[in-house]
Amino acid sequence: MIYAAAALAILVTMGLALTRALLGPTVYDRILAVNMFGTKTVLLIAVFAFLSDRTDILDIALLYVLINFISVIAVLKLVEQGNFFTSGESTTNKMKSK
Amino acid sequence: MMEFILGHYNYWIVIFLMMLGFYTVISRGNMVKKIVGLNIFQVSVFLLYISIGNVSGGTTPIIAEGFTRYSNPLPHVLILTAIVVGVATTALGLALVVRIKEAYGTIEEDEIHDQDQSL
Amino acid sequence: MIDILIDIILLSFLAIIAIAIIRTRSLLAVIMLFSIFSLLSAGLFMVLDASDVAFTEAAVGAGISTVLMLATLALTKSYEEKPSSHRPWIPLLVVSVTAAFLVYGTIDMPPFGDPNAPAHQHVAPRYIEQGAKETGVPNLVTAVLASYRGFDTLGEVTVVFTAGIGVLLLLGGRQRRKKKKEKR
Amino acid sequence: MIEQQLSLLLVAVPLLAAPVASILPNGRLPWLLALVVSWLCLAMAIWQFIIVLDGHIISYELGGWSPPWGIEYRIDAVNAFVALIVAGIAAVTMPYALRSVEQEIPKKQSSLFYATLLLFLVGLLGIAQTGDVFNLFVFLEISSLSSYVLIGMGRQRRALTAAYQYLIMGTIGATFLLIGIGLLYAETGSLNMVDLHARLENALDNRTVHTAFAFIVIGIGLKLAMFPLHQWLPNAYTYAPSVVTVFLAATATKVAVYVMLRMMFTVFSFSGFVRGTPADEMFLILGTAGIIAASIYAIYQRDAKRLLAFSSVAQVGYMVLGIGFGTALGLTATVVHIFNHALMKGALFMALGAIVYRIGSSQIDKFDGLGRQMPWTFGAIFIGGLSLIGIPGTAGFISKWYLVLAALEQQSWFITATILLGSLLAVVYVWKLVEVLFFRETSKNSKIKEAPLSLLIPMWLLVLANIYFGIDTRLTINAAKAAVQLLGVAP
Amino acid sequence: MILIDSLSWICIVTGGLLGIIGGFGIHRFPDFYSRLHAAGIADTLCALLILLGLALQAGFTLVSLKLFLIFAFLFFTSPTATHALANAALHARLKPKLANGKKK
Amino acid sequence: MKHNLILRVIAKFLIPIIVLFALYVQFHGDYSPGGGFQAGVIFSAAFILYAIVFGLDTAERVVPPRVLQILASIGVLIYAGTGFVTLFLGGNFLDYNVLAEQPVAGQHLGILIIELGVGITVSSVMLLIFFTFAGRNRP
Repeated sequence: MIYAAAALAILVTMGLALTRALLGPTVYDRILAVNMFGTKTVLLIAVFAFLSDRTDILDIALLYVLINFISVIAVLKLVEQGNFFTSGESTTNKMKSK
Repeated sequence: MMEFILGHYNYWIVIFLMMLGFYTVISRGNMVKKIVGLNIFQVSVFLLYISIGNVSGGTTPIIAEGFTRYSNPLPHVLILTAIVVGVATTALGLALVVRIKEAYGTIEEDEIHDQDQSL
Repeated sequence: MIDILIDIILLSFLAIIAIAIIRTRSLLAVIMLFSIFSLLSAGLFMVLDASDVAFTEAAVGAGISTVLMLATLALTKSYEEKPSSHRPWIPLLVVSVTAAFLVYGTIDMPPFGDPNAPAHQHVAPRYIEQGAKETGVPNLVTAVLASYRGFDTLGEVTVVFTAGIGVLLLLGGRQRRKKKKEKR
Repeated sequence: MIEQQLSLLLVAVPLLAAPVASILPNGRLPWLLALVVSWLCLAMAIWQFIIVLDGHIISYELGGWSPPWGIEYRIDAVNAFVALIVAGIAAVTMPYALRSVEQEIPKKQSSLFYATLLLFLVGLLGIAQTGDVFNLFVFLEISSLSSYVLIGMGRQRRALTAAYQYLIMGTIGATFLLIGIGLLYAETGSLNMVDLHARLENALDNRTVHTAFAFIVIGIGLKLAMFPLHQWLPNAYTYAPSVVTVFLAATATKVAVYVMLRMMFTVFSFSGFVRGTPADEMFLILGTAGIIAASIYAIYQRDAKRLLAFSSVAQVGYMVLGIGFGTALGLTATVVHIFNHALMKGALFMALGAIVYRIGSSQIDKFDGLGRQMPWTFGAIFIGGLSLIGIPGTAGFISKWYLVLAALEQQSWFITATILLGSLLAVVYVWKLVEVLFFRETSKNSKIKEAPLSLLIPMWLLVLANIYFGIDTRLTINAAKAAVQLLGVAP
Repeated sequence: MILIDSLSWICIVTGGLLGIIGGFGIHRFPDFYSRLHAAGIADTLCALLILLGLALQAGFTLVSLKLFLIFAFLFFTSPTATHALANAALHARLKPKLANGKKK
Repeated sequence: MKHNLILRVIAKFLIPIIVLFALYVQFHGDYSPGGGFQAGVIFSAAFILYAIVFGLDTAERVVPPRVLQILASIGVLIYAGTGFVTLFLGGNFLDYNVLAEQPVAGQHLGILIIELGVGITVSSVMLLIFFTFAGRNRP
């Protein structure tokens, strides 16, 4: 029961984050919303693991955290430097915020 | 009737998703977006398979104590393979897009078409 | 019951995202939305009791595919999609016909989650009942993947390998910018 | 021991060779490996063909699991025949590849290129051998992915767009196939072809199965370049490197035709799902439309490779017609045409490859008088062209003859007329090539030598095969008849 | 037992509410930086509370270790991502919306 | 990324954990979700993170592309090779029963080996693809 309530709360939050991701307005808002959405998905999975009583699927939640982190970092790298090969010392900043 | 809808709504939404992806592929001119559309199309097909493999009241097919009903593992296996095939296709498609951009200076199909015609 | 609710809500999120992807012009936003789409579909896979698939989709769709698309964007420097001059109704027609066909096909399909569906009656019971005994692996997906249908997986690895050398062939060499004239 | 494992080794040996080839040092070593492997495959394919020719069926259980649970290789005369064609073309193409690839592909990519070529071979052989629909999908994707790469290796930049277009259409096709397989699985719970057939017998009225059928046909139709779905093919053939064009044109669509046959006759029962339904008419209409439209397109092409590519679309139309008849004669015609078309398109594209090797272009207006400077290459084009038209004494005649017989048997005068008209149109476009090559004046300052022997020998091997199988039809017709019986159509 | 149950109830409910509040936060706040703020704080705390609630249910097992790991990851990655994001935005000269309402 | 000290520290701390997690997924895939493919992707994700944060050149010094290419081949060879080993031991292709005295033990061993092959190929190919994409256009 409590898990169901938690799942619902998380779903509502996801919906809110999703609307922000759709509305923008800047690219950073979108990234922020995507990040938040990812975090909430992780929580949803953790809750669902308990809901369905299969706690071994918590591994997936663990994976989600990682992947989410990496994709957010990758987006930032692209937005900030416009390429994937620099180590970060030089800043070419090809793309301004939208 | 109600029972019929409850038993099939999942397929219908999945079909709707599939068609959104398919539409993106065939209606857009931007090559990256086409590949995104292709991915959506494929992921929706995966959802169709997994829906087929679902058993209500079942659980994920890892044998554990306290569970007797498991969902069908075969569609899961097929989809694992299909996901891999999908990412391989995506990688190749994107590689081609990069090369096309270098050769033509654009990734819009219309402009590429114009350039080829003017040759 | 809550399963069904989560299922429906996640599916509608997916539909919203897919529509947004069609309508968004900024490619960066499209790719980020796609990343969410993958992540969410992976969540849906999990709700539908396919944890291995969820695992893979999360790692591949949200991880690798997104990063590759971003890398492509960095290389092509095309951040905006130009409005298409195609007439939209031909694709729309094709899609509607396909959708109509599919919906027609679902009419005779066994209801969602029906344990008596033919798909669960013929081949699958052996995997579920004997799989762990015959292979010594409690994760049935791994058992089927690696043993019963091990050859498919060999094919799958070959596909990955093909993609690897394919990308190397297409992008591996140094760029030949100076020869642009020759290339026509 | 080898005899039992033969059907598997045919796929597994090139599969093992491909990763090895990719890490060999660049140069001739990977080519040598590919050559040896392709000849080994040919030997195994011949052996396998001899075993199954008398109606014997090889069933090989991969992983030791019995069929509906594991994957089965099920070899009958049809599979063995198709595998033989693929392996044979590969064995002839590999010697040809050496010089041609050295010229068209940068040396430092040669090992990867041959590895991809081997993977393409693996994919095609895997499709031909398997008896499991999902395994078929996987190997279809191996062959498709490698062909996208191979096409993209062409020297002109349009090769890239051609490859991209093929990638999109091919993937849509594969996804349609996947949907079809999924729906079939939902209705039957099985993936094994023979098992599916048994379980579909009493599902004739099932709407899901009808949809599955439609999706599978469209999916394969895309791979097959069936007439309205052929848009990827001309560009792909035109801009791919010469070797790739030869290989692709001679094998890829043939294997797709085989898959279509397999699906229509082994998985679905033809009499139940096709005969008397709109699908039946559809095949005939698309076949005739394909023959006429593609032949007319071919006439107006200015690029020789493109001309032949459209001719391929037309030839696919003949094969589709044969399927549409669904009679023993029609199927014989299709199966024989799979073989004969591989021979003639192989020879023709090899000859064009030799011209490209010498002059670096396949534009017809650059061919003026080339036939007199390269007499052997011209000879190959001439005889290959005759075979394409279907002149008696060439292989092409045999398949057209059977097709006409099949049409007459159905008393379908319209289709008979179409087949003849298609041949007439073929005369026009072949003549277009011959005229430019032989009867135009050579431009004065050009000194073009005959193509090197390593290109000529494989080319003429196929040309001679065209003549041989036009006179001695025992092998092809017997094989086709055995095949037709296995597909369950009463003779 | 009841104590632990009720504790985990409280944790999960508060966590869920915080999540929703954070969700509203990224809609109600006027500009990017304040949204970042809302998301950052509410998000981390919400995750902490929910995971804590779950861990209380699971007891002292491998499961709670995994939950702890998830939390650790979130705890490290979420602020890192947020930080990097703020950095990037600042770097791209995205101006905060100031009291006088001037936007870039 | 400029001013990214925090990112660097966190990445240094996270990457070993990710690799550890990948190994867990690889070898625990028989009992919980996961297996060679997933492990391979996670493993490559660790290196992708490394390359993004510390620069591609540094990452390529750690794992040169040529090595990756060889590893990719080795993975496929391990898988296909297992098939050939079972052939020589008298079974069918990929029939792991013959790998050990007991069929079940053989199955388990076979599954472990081929999952290893899958893991090696997938991780190296994914990394290779990323390096190739990221390194294009590098000055």
